[in-house]
Amino acid sequence: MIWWMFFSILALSGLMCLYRVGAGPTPPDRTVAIDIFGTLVVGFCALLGIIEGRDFFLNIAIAWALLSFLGTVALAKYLEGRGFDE
Amino acid sequence: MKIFVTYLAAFVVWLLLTWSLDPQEVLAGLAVAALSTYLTRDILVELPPSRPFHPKRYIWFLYYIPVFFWHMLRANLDVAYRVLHPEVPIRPGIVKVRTNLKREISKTMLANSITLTPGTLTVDVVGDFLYVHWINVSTHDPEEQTRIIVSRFERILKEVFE
Amino acid sequence: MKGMSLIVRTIARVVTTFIFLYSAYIVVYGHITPGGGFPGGVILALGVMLLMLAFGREVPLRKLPEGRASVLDCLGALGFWAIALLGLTAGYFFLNFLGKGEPFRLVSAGTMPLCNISISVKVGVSLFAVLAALSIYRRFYPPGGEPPEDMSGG
Amino acid sequence: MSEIGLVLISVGVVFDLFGCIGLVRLPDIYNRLQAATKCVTLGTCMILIGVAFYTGLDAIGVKAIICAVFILLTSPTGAHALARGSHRSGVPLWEGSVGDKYREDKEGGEVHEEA
Repeated sequence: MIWWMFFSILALSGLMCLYRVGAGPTPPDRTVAIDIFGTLVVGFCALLGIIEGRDFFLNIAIAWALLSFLGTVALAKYLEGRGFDE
Repeated sequence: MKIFVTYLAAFVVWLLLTWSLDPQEVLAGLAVAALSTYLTRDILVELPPSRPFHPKRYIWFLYYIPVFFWHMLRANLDVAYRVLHPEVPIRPGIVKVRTNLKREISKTMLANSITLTPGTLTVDVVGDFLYVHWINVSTHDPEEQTRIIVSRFERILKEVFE
Repeated sequence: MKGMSLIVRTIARVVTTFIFLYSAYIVVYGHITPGGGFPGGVILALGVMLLMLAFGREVPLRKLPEGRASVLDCLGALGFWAIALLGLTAGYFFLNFLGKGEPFRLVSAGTMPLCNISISVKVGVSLFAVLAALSIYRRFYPPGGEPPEDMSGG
Repeated sequence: MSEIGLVLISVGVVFDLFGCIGLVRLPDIYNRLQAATKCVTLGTCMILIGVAFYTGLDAIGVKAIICAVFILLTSPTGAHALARGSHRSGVPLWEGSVGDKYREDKEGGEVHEEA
């Protein structure tokens, strides 16, 4: 029961992020929302790991955190108006 | 020396990831940690210039953790208050503060600590100056701003990393 | 100066070793847990990508120049093919000719870990080559000429 | 132990929700970045530490702690990179802001292209 409550609150937060992705007036707004969404998914995976009792959900969580960080850094560099390697 | 420290850290992280002391896995960990340290050997962080293994550093670091979490909790309650208040009480602005820290790693940790503590977000680091976005600018005096924003962590980080 | 700000560079210095370690973990445990050669190779390439974003392309290319990258790429593919072919000596193509070992230990499942390792080398180095090519050939000019009218540089 | 874990997870989930409310309600990119980064970082770290308390020190708990440390290191860095990038790409501050020292220094030539 309490797990359903956690999951629904997290899903509500995710919906708010998606609202910001859709409505954000500038590109950085959308990027922030995607970054935050990635961090929420990490929490989601950790809770799934408890419920299922398997540790590979935490592997997914670490990989997702890494991917979210890299995506944010790459988009930030793009926003600065510079190329991939300069 | 820094290569050895990184190797040790990588091996410890491997042991934590696998969470078993089976000899096969320990041997694989020795090899894998050596490989990943070898791949990044020329970009590692330098150790502190004087006496890197002095126990005082670690005691200060253990003191840093609860202080950091306390400020982080305060930051979250502050954000919750500002967000749930019906008319969103903010007075944002970007201010310029000065730091005495010299090494790259200590400036980085200071900037990250500032980002996670009440009402502040580091925008850029240029030389000795940090540009900080402050959600509630309460004073326009640079000295006062520096005292409020930086001095929470500067002393501790100076003891830990320099 | 190339690369990003001081904070991103320092965090990249701290984190990259552990990204490589994590990719090796995903590969080596590929036959026991989900994961395996392909995800491990992709995470390896992500570590290289973090280096490229934070320091510019010279730092990873100094570690692994383009020529050696293509050699390593071919070696990965060749290793996978050789493991498959060695199965022929005992019976048929892709036969798992090594001992199966005890389940859920690191050295088990015969040739699967070796296949995973060679796939990860192949995938990681291929993606590294893709990233290097994207960063080197960002502008395309026809040989010996000015950029044409309809292609205004990058 | 598992009760402490549940309490930590509940607090973390609520902080996540506050962060996302801030993402929706606050007026400009920098304020949204502040609220969202602080709240969601601490919220997710509390969820992960709560998971570690709930299961005890086994494979799940230790990986959760590693993940928490990784998020604590990288999340503020991403926020900083994003703030710098959006300031350099010319996104203005909210009109109720009280001064922008960074833009003044950039126009005055004190801040150059990366030092």
